[in-house]
Amino acid sequence: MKIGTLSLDERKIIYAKSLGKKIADDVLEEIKPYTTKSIERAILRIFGVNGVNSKGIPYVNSIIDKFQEKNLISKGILFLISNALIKFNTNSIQRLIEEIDEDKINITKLEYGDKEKIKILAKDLIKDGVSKIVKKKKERENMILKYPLKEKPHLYVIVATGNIYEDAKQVKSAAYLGADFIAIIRSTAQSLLDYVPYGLTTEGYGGTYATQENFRFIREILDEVSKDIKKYVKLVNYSSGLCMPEISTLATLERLDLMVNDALYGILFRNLNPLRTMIDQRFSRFILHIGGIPIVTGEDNLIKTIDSKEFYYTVIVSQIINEQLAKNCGMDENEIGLGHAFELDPNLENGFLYEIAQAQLVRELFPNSPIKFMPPTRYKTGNIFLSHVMDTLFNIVANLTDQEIQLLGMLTEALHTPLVHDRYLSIENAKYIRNNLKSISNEFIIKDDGIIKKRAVEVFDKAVEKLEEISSMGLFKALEKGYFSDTKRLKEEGRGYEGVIKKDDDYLEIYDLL
Amino acid sequence: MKIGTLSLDERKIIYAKSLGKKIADDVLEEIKPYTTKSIERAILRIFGVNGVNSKGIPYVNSIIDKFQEKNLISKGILFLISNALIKFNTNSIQRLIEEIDEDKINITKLEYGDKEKIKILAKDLIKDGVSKIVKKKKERENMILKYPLKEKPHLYVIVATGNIYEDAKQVKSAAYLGADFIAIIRSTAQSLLDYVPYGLTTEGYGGTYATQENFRFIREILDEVSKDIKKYVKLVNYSSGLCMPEISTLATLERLDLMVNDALYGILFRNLNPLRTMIDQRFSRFILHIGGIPIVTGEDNLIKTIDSKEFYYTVIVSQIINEQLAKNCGMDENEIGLGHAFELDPNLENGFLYEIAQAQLVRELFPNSPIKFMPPTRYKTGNIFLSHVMDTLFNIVANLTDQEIQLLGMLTEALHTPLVHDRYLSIENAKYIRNNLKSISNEFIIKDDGIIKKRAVEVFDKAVEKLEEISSMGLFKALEKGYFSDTKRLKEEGRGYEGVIKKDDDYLEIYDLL
Amino acid sequence: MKDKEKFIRPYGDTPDDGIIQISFTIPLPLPFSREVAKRIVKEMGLSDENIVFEKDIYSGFSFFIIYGKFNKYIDISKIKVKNNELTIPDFFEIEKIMEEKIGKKIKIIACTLGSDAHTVGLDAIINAKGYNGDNGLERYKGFEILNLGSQIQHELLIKKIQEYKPNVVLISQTVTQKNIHLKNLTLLSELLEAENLRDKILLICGGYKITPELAHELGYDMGFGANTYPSQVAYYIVNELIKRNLLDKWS
Amino acid sequence: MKDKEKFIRPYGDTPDDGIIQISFTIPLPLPFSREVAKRIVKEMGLSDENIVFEKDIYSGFSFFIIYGKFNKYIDISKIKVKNNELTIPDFFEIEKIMEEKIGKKIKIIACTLGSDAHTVGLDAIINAKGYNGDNGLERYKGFEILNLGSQIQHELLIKKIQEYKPNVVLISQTVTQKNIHLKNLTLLSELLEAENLRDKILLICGGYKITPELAHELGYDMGFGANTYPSQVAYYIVNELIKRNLLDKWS
Ligand code: B12
Ligand code: B12
Ligand SMILES: Cc1ncc(COP(=O)(O)O)c(C=O)c1O
Ligand SMILES: Cc1ncc(COP(=O)(O)O)c(C=O)c1O
Repeated sequence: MKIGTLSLDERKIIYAKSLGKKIADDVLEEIKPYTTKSIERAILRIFGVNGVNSKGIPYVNSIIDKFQEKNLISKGILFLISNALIKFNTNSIQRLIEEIDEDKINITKLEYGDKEKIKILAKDLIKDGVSKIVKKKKERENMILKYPLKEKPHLYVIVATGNIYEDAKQVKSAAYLGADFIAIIRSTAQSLLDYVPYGLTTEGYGGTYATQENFRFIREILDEVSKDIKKYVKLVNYSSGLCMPEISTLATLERLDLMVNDALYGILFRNLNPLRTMIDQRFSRFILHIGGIPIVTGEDNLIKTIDSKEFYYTVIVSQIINEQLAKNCGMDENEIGLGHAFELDPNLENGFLYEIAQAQLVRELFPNSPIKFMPPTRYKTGNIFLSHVMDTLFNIVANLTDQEIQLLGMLTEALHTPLVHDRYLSIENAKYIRNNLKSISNEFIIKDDGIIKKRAVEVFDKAVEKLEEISSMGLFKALEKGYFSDTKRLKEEGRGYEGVIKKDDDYLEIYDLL
Repeated sequence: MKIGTLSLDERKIIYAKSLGKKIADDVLEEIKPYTTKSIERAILRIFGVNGVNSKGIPYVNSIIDKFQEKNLISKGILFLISNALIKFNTNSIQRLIEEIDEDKINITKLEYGDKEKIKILAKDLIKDGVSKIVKKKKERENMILKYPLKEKPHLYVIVATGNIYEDAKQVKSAAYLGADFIAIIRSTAQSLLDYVPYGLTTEGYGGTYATQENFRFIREILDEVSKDIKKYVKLVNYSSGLCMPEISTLATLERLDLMVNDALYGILFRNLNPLRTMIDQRFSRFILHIGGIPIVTGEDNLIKTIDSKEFYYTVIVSQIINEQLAKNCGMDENEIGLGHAFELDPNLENGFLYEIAQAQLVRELFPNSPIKFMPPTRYKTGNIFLSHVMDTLFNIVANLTDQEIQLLGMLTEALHTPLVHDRYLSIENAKYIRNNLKSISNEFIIKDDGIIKKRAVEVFDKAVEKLEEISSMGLFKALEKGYFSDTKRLKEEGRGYEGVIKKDDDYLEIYDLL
Repeated sequence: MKDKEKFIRPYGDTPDDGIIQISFTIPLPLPFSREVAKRIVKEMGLSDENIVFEKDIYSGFSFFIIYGKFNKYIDISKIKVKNNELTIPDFFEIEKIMEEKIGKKIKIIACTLGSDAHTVGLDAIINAKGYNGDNGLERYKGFEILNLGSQIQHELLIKKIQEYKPNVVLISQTVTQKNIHLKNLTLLSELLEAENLRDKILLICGGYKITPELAHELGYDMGFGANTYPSQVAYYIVNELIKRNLLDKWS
Repeated sequence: MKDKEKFIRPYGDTPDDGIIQISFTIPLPLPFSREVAKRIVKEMGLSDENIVFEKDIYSGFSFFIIYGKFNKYIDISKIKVKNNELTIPDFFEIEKIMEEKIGKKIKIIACTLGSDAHTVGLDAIINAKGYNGDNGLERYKGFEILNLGSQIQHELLIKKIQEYKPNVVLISQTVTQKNIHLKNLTLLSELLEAENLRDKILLICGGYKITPELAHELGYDMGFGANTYPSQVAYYIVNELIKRNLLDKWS
């Protein structure tokens, strides 16, 4: 069932993507004038600013807040820092930061020097900030060259103990059992925090805090294992929530390998302010691209709370928009891992055929994307045996339709975040299917008059129809109207709106400087 | 994937079956001159002889043994009884039998009357014996008409507590859970007994004794349930072992609905004498056909002890022979449920594709047969979770290739005969697949250059090759040479050979009388 | 015989065989962990223990699947099942009761508390659409509902309660890892006490791991678990408000 | 700290969370059976019991899946693992030992006893082909083997032993339902005693539910369970025959 078997109308695909492009371009125009607190903090992090002050507040937060209080932040931290460095002609940013934090420097008293000089310095600062990121990228490329992932679909599992030391043990177990991608999901509260916690953490709920130190700690352990098993096991986390840009930056600095990144998720399921998170997402994807870290998006969530058969098309709509949004940040198709999911009601007659149709449709619409296929969750119950069977069907569709990355279902999905042996059982299940069905995607031709073909076409047509509507009203309006997950979100409301900052003329665009 | 998708060479299929016919005909010629103790006992049972004597020995056994001691049995019980009835001009066979048992009649002193008269009476006796059987057949046909089985594949489960009263509870549970066929498998010792135990039994190992009373008891319970759920749930047992003909007869009298019947199984795995059980099988299939009871054969066993990939072709060989053997007993294709199994090593790369190929091949070779597809067993381990996944793959192949009857795998296959909830979990698994994949056999075309097509052709060719060899040497010789399951069995050896009887000229052929 | 009926054990395929299936992980490597596993099974009072599967799942963990026999009997003569499955009148009957016995609107405030973003459960109870065909609370004329949605911090909720003056407060908790739901729920009932609001309201929580017993422990009037139907909740609210006459505590 | 290392509990996703998964069937209908299920879990000494799934499976049965917490600790300082996983020398070494220390042929009789027709297990030990690449006993020059095959009645076996005069008797039992294997095996050792044959032979049984402990109880010298390798058996035979000098008991 290689690409092309659904024999979709090529012209229609091109048309659909052009609609996506228009939608993405309009968004870009709307957000261009703005930056956010988190972006400014992220820039400081690119410079290597780290640590917390005497009050336990991260320097990057205290600094940006100070500048905002004084209404200076609209110039952008890049401009402000460059200027200050020149004024005090020092080149130790960290020292400067600490002095500002301790109010040893009165930032309001700083008048501005020659803009050209500032710009040149800024450029240099960014350049060698970015050079560190590029170094990490090269490191990763070498590891991948030396220890490539062979079999597909790649197996992606989640670890979520809340305690980084327990995570470490379980990450190790998962890697040796055969996981290709391992995500440490975040504590439920984190995405609402407007700062990135500091240090190695042991107290999370439903996940573990994403911190620079936690990233480094786990990546080191995985490097050891990777060398041992001659396979570079990839580390995943979430560029998501109010600190999306900072987390993305930290991911590039600590050599994470894949980031879950989707503004839409934050908007719909975390009630983040649409404008804020769209602006953040632009920066995030920009920096991740520089760091050579692909993203995966969260369309799977769109069908977790509403009728998943009727509204499956929203997955396609979002994917087409998401792809264009990412391209506008400089990302290549092979860096854009669009998401979808196996979430139809198991009691649906011929549901399996619809799942095949949908998965194959996604595969054919985005032949170069490292598609992330998500497992059944919402219809899981405490019947762990039936749950394991549902995951088997999911694994089969993943292989039959040549998905690239499959996040493994857990037989205890309805009960708790995965236990160490839940992960074992689901990796075993997936490896069995991957080997026993190895060449299956090459064995069949989909009948033209079959249910699969019919379903695929019906979903795609519906998606195009909706894309037309959205492209004429704009994405923000569509969100207000509740086009996705039956949830209405207003452009001027939601968490983090206060962090949106209009840039003034002095603002130095990192996008331009590179 | 409807019939024909493998586009096999029609001429080759016809040729293969002609080889099977030759093999079956030769067997028939060899066994025609013989009857067996069990056949003679079965004839008495057709007359309604039942019960045990004062020593607890079934009347049918004591009578036949007496005639054999006196070297009279070669005339056949039909002739002997008819003659005796005329002599004592009575028509109560049971009385006659009891008197013979108690030696009130000296059978040696009975000289023979007019052969024509005897033949006419014999004919009448058989006729009204058979009429009872036909009545039961009609009963079943009405039930099926009223409460048909709808969905396919039909779900077949096993009950095996050893205690008929516990069996009853579990049969009920299974029927309400959705089982279409329910087999009460027999105690491990029974097939070696040269008599049929009497009464309702509570002491069996790995199964429950097959007795007329147990048959009746369970069929009654299933009739109640069937009416309640408006679906005629079918009762299965084994026409197998040394009493194959009697059990078959009892099955027709107690309205069982399907019988597992395969001489080859007894020969290879019970070391029964090949001649004896082949003769018995002829009678069994003859009587089952009259009673309207289809059979299922045991080819699945052929690959349980040897390399199942290399020797899968022996399944096809046996099926082609078995079909012709059954036809020679008057059976129609829709009464011949040939067996095969999903028994490849789960660690085999692309094993799933081979399973599809093999199952589809069987389906296409015997389009009218109520094929019985058997689940994975030999590679099951104590890992009940993985075992459940293996059964899921089996269920998928059953649906993908349109099998008619699927015997459900159990997640505890490697541990014990099914517990009441093991059965629940496997019925749930199978029903989920059957509904969720309902139309899947119609969705795909098998690629001509694929692994599936290649495997199917390779297996079939090998089978034809072997059929050629066997047809030239004869089936008994092939058994001596160990053509099946790497087990050598001699025509004059094995259990029950002493029960093979050469008929003399007075012998009245039941086959002719009807 | 009588006895057999009075004393019960698990059933595998024969009465009183007592068969039980177990699985767990020991944080030690094989073969040592095997001995630990055996002792755990013994500690549970199981006999005929049979380790049917064991697997080293790396970094010092071993997974076990075990069958064993539960040897004791449960004396069921001692068991009384309290009928919590009491039959719930249908939508219209409940509305009727509300009209006749209450007359005025019942004010309800609802949210998922703390960092919990799971709304599907709460929405299934509140939104008109309801759950499995059973109307949600919004459909009842007699209810006036303010649904604050998800991730509501305790302080904010308290503020809202003071403003809105509800008769009923509905709290949903889905994430239970490290018992965060217990922390969240307890903190709320404490704050309500502190603010002298507790006795003004009927306090109800729900979530797939909530039980009535648990709810009582945490100082709630009632708790609803997995597969709750809105009508169960509506009926409970109506009865309780009347029983405790909680209808004009704010005036 | 030391203590943590000395006392062990099951591990779910955090040390000492003690999580255990259980399933079983109660021969009573719901909801009553639920109470019975809860008591059984309590009887096993588990806390935080959580019935995650329950299902009426008809004719009076209910199936349960339950998670619970094992609260006690296992004191592992008390555990010594006896090394039954002792390293087995390879085929050639064993043959060498046989040549050097025994010299003459060791006579073995083997069969699956009673109504048991399962031969694959016994064949895996005996046939040259062996098991998972490990040579079967037939391959060893030093063994002379008479394999009677399957379903051998006790009397017949005794007769054959008297005729053949073996040093070793190998019995396989696969069917265990209603403990038929115990009945079969016990009967044999009794008959051997009665016939004064027991002390002439090394008596060994095997099968996937056989353990050394069980074998000893039943009066056998040794028992081999699931996944036995022929070399384990060969090595054991050689050592034991020498240790007990069972080589010329028939002369
Ligand atoms: C859908 C879903 C999501 C969606 C939620 C979208 C939304 N708007 O609700 C999204 C994708 C956002 C999500 C995110 C997360 N989720 Co989530 N999610 C689920 C999932 C798949 C289904 C839950 C559901 O909708 N059930 C259907 C409803 C109808 O059932 P219910 O909640 O039990 O409600 C019924 C009863 O409980 C009761 N009830 C419930 N509330 C109330 C309230 C009152 C007053 C009353 C009377 C009754 C009542 O009535 C309802 C109807 O009968 C479950 C897995 C599963 N299959 O259960 C995981 C699950 C709940 N999620 C989980 C986790 C950990 C998370 C995350 C924290 C993961 C992470 N670290 O990123 C995130 C973050 C969310 C957060 N901060 O809370 C875990 C929770 C583990 C645990 N016990 O702690 C689960 C179990 C998955 C897992 N195995 O890991 N999730
Ligand atoms: C193959 C098989 C059959 C074949 C056997 C063919 C043959 N010639 O052997 C056939 C189809 C004939 C068969 C029939 C039956 N079988 Co069967 N069968 C199996 C199956 C699928 C595999 C067994 C096997 O070959 N294992 C592979 C071998 C290598 O493993 P092993 O036996 O454990 O042997 C190893 C060790 O135990 C040890 N070992 C074994 N014996 C010995 C002896 C010595 C001296 C030593 C040192 C070591 C040793 O070394 C071996 C190598 O490591 C199992 C299910 C399963 N997956 O286990 C059911 C199973 C064993 N069968 C079962 C039953 C009930 C039957 C029947 C009785 C059913 C019936 N009522 O019709 C019939 C009748 C047979 C009879 N009277 O005994 C049950 C037994 C349940 C129980 N515990 O009581 C099982 C578990 C299936 C089930 N879940 O119901 N069966
Ligand atoms: C796209 C996406 N982003 C983020 C998350 C994690 O949520 P949070 O941002 O609260 O950590 C998820 C969890 O499923 C997700 O799917
Ligand atoms: C074809 C066949 N016949 C008979 C049996 C049952 O064995 P027995 O004849 O010993 O009851 C089986 C069991 O699997 C079988 O497959």
